[in-house]
Amino acid sequence: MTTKAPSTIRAALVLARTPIVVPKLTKFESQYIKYKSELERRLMWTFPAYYYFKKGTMSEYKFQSAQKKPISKQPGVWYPEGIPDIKHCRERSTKQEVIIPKETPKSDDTSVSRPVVKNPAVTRADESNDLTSLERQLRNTLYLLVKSGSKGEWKFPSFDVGSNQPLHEVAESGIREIGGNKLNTWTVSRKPVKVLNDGKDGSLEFLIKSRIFSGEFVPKNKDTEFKWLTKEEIKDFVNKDYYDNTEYLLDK
Amino acid sequence: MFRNGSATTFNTSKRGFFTSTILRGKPGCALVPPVHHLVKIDKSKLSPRFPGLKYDKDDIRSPAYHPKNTHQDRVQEHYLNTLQSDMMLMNYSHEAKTEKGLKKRTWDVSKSPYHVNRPLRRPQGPEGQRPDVHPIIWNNIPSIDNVILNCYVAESRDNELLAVSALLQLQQITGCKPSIIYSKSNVPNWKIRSGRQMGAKIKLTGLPMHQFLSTLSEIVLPRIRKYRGIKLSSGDSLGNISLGLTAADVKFFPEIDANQDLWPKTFGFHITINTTAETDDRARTLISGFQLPFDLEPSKKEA
Amino acid sequence: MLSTPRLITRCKNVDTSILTIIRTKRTKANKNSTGVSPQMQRVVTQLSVMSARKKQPKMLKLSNEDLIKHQTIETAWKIYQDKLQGQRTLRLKKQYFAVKEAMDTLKEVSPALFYEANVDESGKTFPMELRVPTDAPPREIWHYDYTLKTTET
Amino acid sequence: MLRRSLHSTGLKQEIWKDFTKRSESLSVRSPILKQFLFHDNEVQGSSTTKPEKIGPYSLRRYNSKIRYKAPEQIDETFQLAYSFLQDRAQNVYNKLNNVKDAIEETKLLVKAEINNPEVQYNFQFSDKIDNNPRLIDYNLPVYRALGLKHWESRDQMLLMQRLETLHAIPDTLPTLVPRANVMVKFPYSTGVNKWVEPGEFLSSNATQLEPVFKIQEYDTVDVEKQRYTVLIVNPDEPDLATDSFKTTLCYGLQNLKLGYNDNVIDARKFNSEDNVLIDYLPPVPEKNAGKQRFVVWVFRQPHATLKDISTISRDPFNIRQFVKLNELDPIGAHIWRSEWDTNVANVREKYDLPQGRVFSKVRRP
Repeated sequence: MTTKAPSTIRAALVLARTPIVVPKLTKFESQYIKYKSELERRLMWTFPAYYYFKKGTMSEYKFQSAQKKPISKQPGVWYPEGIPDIKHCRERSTKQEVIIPKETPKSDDTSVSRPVVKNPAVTRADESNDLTSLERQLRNTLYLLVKSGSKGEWKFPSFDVGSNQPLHEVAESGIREIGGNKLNTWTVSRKPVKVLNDGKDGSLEFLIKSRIFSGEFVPKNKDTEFKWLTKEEIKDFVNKDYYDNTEYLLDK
Repeated sequence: MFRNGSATTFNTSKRGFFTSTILRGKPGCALVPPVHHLVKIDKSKLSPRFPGLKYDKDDIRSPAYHPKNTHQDRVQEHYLNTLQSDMMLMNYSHEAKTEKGLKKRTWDVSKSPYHVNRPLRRPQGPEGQRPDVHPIIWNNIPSIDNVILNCYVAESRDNELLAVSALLQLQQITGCKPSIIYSKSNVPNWKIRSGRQMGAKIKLTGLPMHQFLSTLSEIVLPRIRKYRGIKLSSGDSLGNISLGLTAADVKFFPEIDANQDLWPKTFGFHITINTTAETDDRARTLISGFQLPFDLEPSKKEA
Repeated sequence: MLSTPRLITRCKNVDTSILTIIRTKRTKANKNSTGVSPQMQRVVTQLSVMSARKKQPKMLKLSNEDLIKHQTIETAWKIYQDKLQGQRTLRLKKQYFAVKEAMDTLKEVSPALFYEANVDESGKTFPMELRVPTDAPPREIWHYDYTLKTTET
Repeated sequence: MLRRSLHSTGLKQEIWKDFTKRSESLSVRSPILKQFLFHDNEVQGSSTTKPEKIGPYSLRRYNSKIRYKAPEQIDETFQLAYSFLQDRAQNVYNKLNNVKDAIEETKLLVKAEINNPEVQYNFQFSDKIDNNPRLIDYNLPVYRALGLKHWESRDQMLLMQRLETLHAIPDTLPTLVPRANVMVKFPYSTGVNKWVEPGEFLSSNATQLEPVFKIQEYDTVDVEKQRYTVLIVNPDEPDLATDSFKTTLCYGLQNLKLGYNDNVIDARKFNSEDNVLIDYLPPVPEKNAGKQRFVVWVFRQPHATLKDISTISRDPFNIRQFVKLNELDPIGAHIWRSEWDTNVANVREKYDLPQGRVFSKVRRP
C-alpha cells in the first residue's frame, strides 16, 4: 500500500458527457435485429382496419385506396405460388404491409402532418474534427482531458486537497476555477472511483466521477489546453499505464 | 441425470449408508442417497399427443413462438452503459455487512428430542419475516424486472362491458395481450359480487416494458398539469415502486390521443415497477435513472 | 383469453333475443334489423379487435435448411450476448475493487476525508437532466447558456 | 484449395470448409444442398448470372419448391452468424493442439463442431439408429454428444419408465444408470425388421429365433480393449416347489467387441464357441401362468474374459450373484413381454422341450 504519510493528496475529476444518440450497432447486431423484426411482421396479426376507419367514412375510403390489395382466390384459376388465403384483405401466408395514406406536402412545412426528418447523427464538429467541442461523437461518452502548458501531459484535471474540504467538493470547485462557472455538472458520488499514486512525487490522486449536462468548459488562462475525447481517443493522448489504470472506468 | 462426467460404476451389491450426522440436516430422516428413479421422466415427452407442445416456447417450430430482440432497445443500452456503474458507485458502502432481516426462530434441539421436526416459531416482535439486505457489489446491481399495469374499474360492478373497454385500452397502450381481473370478495353494501369481471391487468417485460417507460416519462407525465412526481412514500419496502394515472392522464398516451373519438371513456390504472433492488431507496435511485420524476420537495405544497 | 360468446351471454341487462343476432354480428342482416344499442355495438367491435379470429397469419413452416439456418443464427446470437455479458461483468468487477482500494487508501491516509466520502448516499436520485439517448439528436444538441444558480447546491 | 471468403478482407482461413484434418462426415453430402446453404461464392463469382433461385433442396416436389417462401433476411444473417461461429471454432481448434488429457480433448472437439450447421443438418435429418457413417459417424465425439442428447430427450426416459413400472429393476438387478442405448429386434423368425419398443408384447412366433442387438455407446470408451456381456433373463418362470417364481437365463453372450458404428450383434458378428455363454431358448410361457418379462441386460466387462463361467446354469440362475462374481458394470437394458398363445406348442416341439403344463386356479384347502 502507500507509504504512511504521502506528501500531497490530489482530487481529480472524471467529467463525462453521456451519449446523446443511441450507440452504433455492429454489422451482426443490426442484421440480426432486421431478421427478427421481419419474422415478427410475418407472425403479426392482421391490422383491424374496420376499427380505426369506420365503414363509409372519407378516411376509410382514403385508407383502402392507398392499400395494395392481395390477389384474391378465383374459382378455376391455377395458382402455382399457392392458393391465396385472404382474411381482412390480408394474404395470411405473408406479412401485411400497411401503407399509410400520405397527403401531398403543403407549401408551409410547419403543419403537424409534415414528414418527420431525422437530424443527422454526424455534426459539424465531427466533420471538422474539433476535439474541444461538446457536440461531437454523439454516440459515445466524452471525457474532459486537460494539459497544463505545452510540456505537461494529457490527464484528468486534478487539484490539491486542502485540509478541511472533502474530495468531491475540491474536485468540483477546482474545475470551476480553471474552467469558468458555466458548468452544470452533477457529482455521481462522494466516494472516489480510483486511487492513482504518481511514482515521481509519491502523491495520491483520487478520481471523482461526475457528469456534465449543459454549459461548457472555458479555460481561464490560455495555456491550459482541453479536449473532449472518447475512450478510444484517450488511448492515444494519455501515457500507457495511466490509460491501463483508468480504462475500465470509462463507458463506451 | 445421476451421472458425473466419467462413467459412474455404481456399487450394485450394497447401498452405501451414510452415518446420520447433524450436518446432514434433520437427524432421524433417511440419509440414503436415492437408488431408484435416477432418470427424471417427463411424461409429456413420451405421450404421442400434442406434438406442438413438445417444443419449448422460444423454438421457432412451436405454435406459441414469439420473436424477441426485434428492435434496438435504447433504454436497456442506457441502463447497461451508464446507469449500472453509477448505481454500483452510489450504493457502495465501505466494509458493509449483510443486514439480517427478521427470521423465524428454530427450536433448541438439544433441549428435547420432540423439538426435532417442530414448525419454526414466529420471529421476535410483531412484524413477520423480512428478507436480508445485501451490500451492492458487481453482480447484484439493481435492475428493473417487470412493470405491471392493473386497471380496476369500479363501475363495471353493474355494467360489465366496461371491463372489455379497459382490456382494449391496456392492449392499445402497451401492444401486448392483457388479461381480465375478477372481483374476489362479496361485499353487498359496495354492490360487489365475487367472480365478476372488474378490469384488466398486464405484465410487461423486455422491450414492451422499456417502450412503455419511455412513453410514460417522455410524453405522458410531462403533459399532466401540475404533476409533482412519484411520491416518496410509494414502495413496499422490498424494492417495488408504484404510481397511478387517472382517466384524464390516460388520454395523453399517443395511442389514445391519436384517435380520441374511439375513446369516449378511458380508465385510470396503477403502474407497479418491480425491481431487483432489496430496499426502496435503491429502487428509487434506479427508477430516477430512467427520467421518471420523484416528488423531492413534498413540503412546498402548491396553492 | 376472453372468448366472445362467453362474455356476452353473461351480460344481464341485455335481453337474449338480441344476443342471437349479435352472434352473427357483422353480417349485413343486422344493419337494418332492430339494430343494437351503440354502446353494445362498440363493445362487440372492441371484442372483435382483441380476438384472434380471422387475424392470425398462417403457421410458419420452415424447410430443413431454413430451420438449421435459424438455429445457427440463434446460437450465434446467444454466444455473442454471453460474451458481451462476460465483458460487462468483468468491467464492473474491476470498478468495484478499484473503489474498494481507493476507500481503503483514503481511510489509511486521512480519516477525515474518508469520513466525508463514506457518508451514506442511499436516498440519492439521478437528476432529471440525465437523458436517455434517442435514435436521432434533438434540434439543439447542447445548451451552452447555463448560469450558476444563486444558491450553490 | 482455399475459397475466397465472403468478406473481402483478403484470404481468411475457414476451418469448417477444409477437410485436410477433419473427417468427411462433418460436412453435408450433397453439393446442391451445400450451395443452397452457403450460396458459395465460387458458384456466384464465376458464373456471371446469379443462379435462379431454386427452391430448398429438402423439398423434393417442384410445386412445393416454388410455393415455399423463406423468411426474409435469413440468408444474410446466416452468413454473419456462420462466420462468427466459425471463428470461435477456429480458436477452439487452436486450443486443441496443446491439450493432452483425453477427456479435455473430447470436450474441446465437441465444442468446436457442435454449432457447425452442416453437422446439425446431418444429425437432425438422417437416421440416428441405423446411421449412415458418411452422415452420422459415431466415432466423432460431436455426433456422440448429439446422439446422447437426442437419446436422453425421449428414448432413455421411455426405457427407464418401462423398467420401473414393470419392476424389472428391483426384480433382476437393483438399479441401472443407463449409459448405452440397447435396441433389440427379431428379424430371423418372422423377417419383421423393426426395433422392439421396451415393454412390448411379442408373440412366440416372433421370438422363435435369437434376437439381434444394437448397443450404442455414447461415452468415450477404449473401443479396442472393452468387451461386453449380454444376458437375457426371465424372472417369471413358475417354480412349483416354492409356489413362487424363479429367474432363468434365456440367452447369454460374452466377450463381445463393439465399435461406435458397427455395434449390431447378430449371428455374423460373433463365433459360437467363445462368445455364446448359453444358447438361445425362446420364450415358451405356459398357459394360465401369466405374462412373462424377458429383460435384456448389457454389461461392460472389466477384463477381456469373464472370470468363471463354469458354474453358470440356465435354470436356477442368480443374476446378482453372477454380476457380483464377474464385477460386471450394467450400462444398458431392454425389456419385452410374452404370454401363452397357440403357437407355443409348435415352438416347444421345435426345440424338443417337454409339454407345457396348464395351470388352473386351486381353491385353498
